[in-house]
Amino acid sequence: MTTSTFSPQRLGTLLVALALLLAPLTLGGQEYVLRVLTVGATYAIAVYGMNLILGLTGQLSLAHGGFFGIGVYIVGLLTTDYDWAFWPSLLVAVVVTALGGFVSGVVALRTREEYFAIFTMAMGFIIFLVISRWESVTHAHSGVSGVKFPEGFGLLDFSEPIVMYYLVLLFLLGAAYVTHAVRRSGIGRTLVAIRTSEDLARSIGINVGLNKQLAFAASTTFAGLAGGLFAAVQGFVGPSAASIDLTFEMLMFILVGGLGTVLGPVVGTFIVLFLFEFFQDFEAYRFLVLGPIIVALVIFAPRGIVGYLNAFVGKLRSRGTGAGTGSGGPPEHRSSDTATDVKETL
Amino acid sequence: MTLLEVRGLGKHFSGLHAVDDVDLDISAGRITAIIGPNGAGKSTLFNLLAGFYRPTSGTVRFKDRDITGMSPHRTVAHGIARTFQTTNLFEDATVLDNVLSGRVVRSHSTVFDAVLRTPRHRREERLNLDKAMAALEFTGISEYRGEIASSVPQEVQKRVSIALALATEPELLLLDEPAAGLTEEETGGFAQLIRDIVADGVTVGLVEHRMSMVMSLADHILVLDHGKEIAAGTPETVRTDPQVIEAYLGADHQEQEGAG
Amino acid sequence: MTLFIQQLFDGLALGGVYCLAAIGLTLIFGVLRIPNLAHGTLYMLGAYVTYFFLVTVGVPYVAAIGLAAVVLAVIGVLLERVVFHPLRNAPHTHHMIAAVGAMFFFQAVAQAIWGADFRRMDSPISGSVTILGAQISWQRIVIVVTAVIVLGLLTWFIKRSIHGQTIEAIEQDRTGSSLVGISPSRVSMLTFGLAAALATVAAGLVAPINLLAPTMGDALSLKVFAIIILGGLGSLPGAIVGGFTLALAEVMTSTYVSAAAGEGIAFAVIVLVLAIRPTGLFARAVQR
Amino acid sequence: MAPMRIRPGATVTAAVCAGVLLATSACGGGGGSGSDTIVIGYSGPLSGGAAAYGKNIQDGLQLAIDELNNQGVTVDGEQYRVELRSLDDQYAPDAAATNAQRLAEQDDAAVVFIPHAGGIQAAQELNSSRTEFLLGAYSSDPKIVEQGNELTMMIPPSFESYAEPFVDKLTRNGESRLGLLGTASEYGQEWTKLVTQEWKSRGGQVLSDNSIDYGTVSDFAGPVSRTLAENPDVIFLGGPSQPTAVIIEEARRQGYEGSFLLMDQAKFEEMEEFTDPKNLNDAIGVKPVRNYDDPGTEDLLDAYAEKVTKKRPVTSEVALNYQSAAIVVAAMEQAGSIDDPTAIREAIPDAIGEVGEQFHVSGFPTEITDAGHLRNQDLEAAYRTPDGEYEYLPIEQPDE
Repeated sequence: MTTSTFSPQRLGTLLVALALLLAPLTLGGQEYVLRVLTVGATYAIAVYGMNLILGLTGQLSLAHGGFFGIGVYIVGLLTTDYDWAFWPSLLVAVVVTALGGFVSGVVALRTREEYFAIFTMAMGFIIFLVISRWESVTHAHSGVSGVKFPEGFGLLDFSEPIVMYYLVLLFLLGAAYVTHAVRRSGIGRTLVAIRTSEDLARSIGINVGLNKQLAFAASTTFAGLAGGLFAAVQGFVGPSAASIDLTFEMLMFILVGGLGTVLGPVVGTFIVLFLFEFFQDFEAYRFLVLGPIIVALVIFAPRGIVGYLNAFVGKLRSRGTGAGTGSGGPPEHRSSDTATDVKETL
Repeated sequence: MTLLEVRGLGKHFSGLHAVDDVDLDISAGRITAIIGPNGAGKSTLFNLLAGFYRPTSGTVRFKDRDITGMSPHRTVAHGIARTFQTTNLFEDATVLDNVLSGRVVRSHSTVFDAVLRTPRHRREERLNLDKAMAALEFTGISEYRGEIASSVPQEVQKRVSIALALATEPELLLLDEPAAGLTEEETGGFAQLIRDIVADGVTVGLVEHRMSMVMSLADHILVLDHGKEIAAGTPETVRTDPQVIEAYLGADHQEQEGAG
Repeated sequence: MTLFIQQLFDGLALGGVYCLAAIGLTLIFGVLRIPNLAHGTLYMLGAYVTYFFLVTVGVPYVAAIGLAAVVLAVIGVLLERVVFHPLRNAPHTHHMIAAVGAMFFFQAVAQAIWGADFRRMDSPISGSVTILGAQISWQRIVIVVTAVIVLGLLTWFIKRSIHGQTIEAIEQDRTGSSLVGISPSRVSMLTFGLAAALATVAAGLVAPINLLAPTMGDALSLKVFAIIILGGLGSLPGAIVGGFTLALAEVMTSTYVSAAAGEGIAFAVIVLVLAIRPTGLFARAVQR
Repeated sequence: MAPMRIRPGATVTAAVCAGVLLATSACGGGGGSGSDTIVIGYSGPLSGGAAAYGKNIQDGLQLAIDELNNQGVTVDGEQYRVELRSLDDQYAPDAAATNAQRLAEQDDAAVVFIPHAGGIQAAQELNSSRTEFLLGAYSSDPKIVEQGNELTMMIPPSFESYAEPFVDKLTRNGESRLGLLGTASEYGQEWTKLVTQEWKSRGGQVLSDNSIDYGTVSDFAGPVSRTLAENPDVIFLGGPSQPTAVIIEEARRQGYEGSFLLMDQAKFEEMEEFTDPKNLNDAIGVKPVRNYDDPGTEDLLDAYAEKVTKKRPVTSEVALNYQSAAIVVAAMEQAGSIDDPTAIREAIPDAIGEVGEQFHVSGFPTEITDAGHLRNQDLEAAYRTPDGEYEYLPIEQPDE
């Protein structure tokens, strides 16, 4: 193994963490930016979940927004209609989305590739329909208002946006660390083996079905956790928090950041959200620009920003040391890998 | 001692008898080869043994345990490893990472161990690395460990797939045409590698086209044609069996040698 | 009984529209393995371009649909060239996101040109006929008849003409057909052009009984996926059977169960079918 | 990708990340406007399914602001220009809240208009405790002023005030069977509930609920024939005007001769453009803006035709927001402050009387309740008779 005690990876992670930790201090009371950061951080947690199932295991789940919505609504409804405290509600959200993911995975993972994507898309849509139509429980389109802040037990006041930000950030760092730990361990090798070739994975003794199911459950758990936090950040939630559009937004975040990488989800989420906010000035016309940007990113930077940079620096290093350390990025994208190779030599 | 015992094994694909009523004993510490013309059902037989296909009839016993129809991840855990006819690797990973993947089946640490970096996890990761390096050295490719699997020469790739299979610590290693597409010289190297594997205590099952290699390596040969056993025995008996000459060596001899 | 007849005809008309839209998608998905989420926006653009020719330029209804189909075929080819061709070796994840990007773009274009407000497109076919006590508008009859004719022509095209056979060949065996000299690239363009044109015909037919809006294709997108899953990817007869089945199921569920159930039926169908048969009903042997 | 390889690109990544974060924070510093500008914020659906609705409100606000600038705005002795800053939220509550906060902080908007109940409620979570701004709430859902938010100004009449007079009017001849064919939106569902209650309280029979999502249904004939199969005397329906008009036309085509009870989202003047107006006979709904003879009505109609479009009529969405933008600015003048939301809110009762006549276009508010609801005591509904004439009937508004 090539991990050394001091690696650029550690330095990089440290810098990202520092940037996120210090960002609010540079804002000088700009709560709007803090809000964008906080909301972005909750999304990023969910995107880490998507990274587990899509980036590492190679299964495109489009039910992700739906599970996020389940988390949102469990915390939203329990803390309002049932007057529960936040923390137990969040726990319920995590447990329900974990079990829900595991159980629905039994059926969902019988399908493969595009079928899995479409199956989960339908699942996500059904979740959305239930949330937006089951009036007696979810209040349908009226939404849920007055979601509680987390209890600080006299130590912390989570109604302060900055405190809430650090709470979400803590979970986000946790999600990133779990991704890092998983990737580095045998579990990560298992998942990547499944992504690369299910047959080969089977032949070296990997229980493909069970591992896919566990990865799916882990991904929905992240989504549920993120949803629960999102509900508290927003205070008011409506059915759009479970919509299929949200799934596609998250997919965009992770593709821009870099599939399967440790920093991709957080980098992608913040960059795309930043673009969204930036292009707000164009109002209805912003999608005239954003649409082509998305297409261009997918075509020209299919490994995402982090994946691309990794490959680039990896190449420089291997040229320096002679020993190839290789690169990250999704393995399937042969032709444009060659294209990036060409670009990198320039 | 019989390591693997196959009785009356059959597999039908919509009316086609790919494997039909095959008996086979693989003895521990020996090399058992399965030969036959194209489409004789050799690879199907391997797939049945390793659990990739569920047999439609018959039994497979491994170390006196019934493993008929057991799924691959369990047969591997029990100690059967296999390689594929077309070299099958995690192409975008390094050679070392490929071989490390083979350690998954022998690992016990959970995701929590990984996240918490428990001593067990660290111990196991160290052990896995040692075993993987050992497998690389054993197959003679440790200098390629840092390279991307798809970028190393074909012979090395074939050795990687064997190292990967060895990393799962098998008792029985099923090699599906390990030398296909190699030069005469390289084939010699592979024959030696297979002998080393057996010397190291691993039993080998071999599907191979190249008669010279089979005849020099195998202790026991099973000849299949159209899914059925037509002969079995030592290389000497098989070589002289008229049915074998008829079905295989005779009709196809030239083509086989030419293609090889 | 009258209600049933009424719903039956409505269901058939809806089925005709679904079929025309679904066939394009099933060709794209079946031939090129691209789950084209932007298909609904092609349908939407088709409606607007038809509207442009009919109302703004003032050509007759049928000619307007025809001209729009040609325009959309060109847009379809461009979409293939600019977006999907560069991604031809990428995994379906990338296709889906690229399709979403294209969807955003097309919707913004439609809104920029025609505005966000609803438009109404009148067809020259008006009035209705009474069948067994049910009032059936001529437009719906035209939809069903046109759908049948177009589907017939298409089947003929695929079976008889060289281009069509090419599509079928590629669909069945991608590597094999590239060996015998069929250019996958040309077939991709052809498929996209054809799919966009078919979606336009569907949109041109349905627009007079509904309204035009930049988001009119959104709901359709998901439903046609349900149809092609039901019918089996890449299967023409499957898309036709699936289209009519789903339309009738939708209409009948909302009539006899509830409107909300009718809306969800498409998704319930996807989940159920795939839960039982992970590769869809009527799926061919999966090549892998 | 190998799971266990070190990733040297992370350094560069980190740099990019940090850059992005800095850029994000930097964009916080931008925006805003010169000190002689009053920014009115607006977050509404400018793209997506509800874009036409969002655009109408934007137009109303913009026309008012143009007119205000024409006349000149003076607050505390200083001359100001008024400017509208719009952001798109695609009808999503969380986006609306984010937008509202951005408008309040970056553009120093003391007033932010939001035209949907979800967004309004999400913004209410903010404007009381965190970022202060007065919320111009364009939603006829009374819930938005029931939660005691002190910085909310509810613009349209509560839809609850319509149900009783509407049902009254349409049950005069003993009609007893009500068909339900509303839109399946948040608002449509609330309306359906309300009308159902009202109808039942008079002993009428409410038939099965055929609510459909007006935006996604491809063919309205099915739901219409289902509704007609039960022989209703009155059909409740309504959503955006255009699909509503198509549904009405379909019902008439299938031979329906009864009355229509229209929810307030559907506007007669818009529906007339979409279907033969004869189809709309025997229906009750909100009064068309052009039928008001308030002092400013004509001018607004002209300005709209000139600056926005001649193809569409002015609806109450345009008119009511036109009025309320003027009220808000008048309140700033009264309060002598352009940036204190509380002072502006407190000045509204006085400001209402001070707004120039040209801003009186469609039942200009005569009061604002303590809860923050702008109301006109002489609110009227319109009944389109079987002969196609409009009759107006007074609407009594419940106490709040």
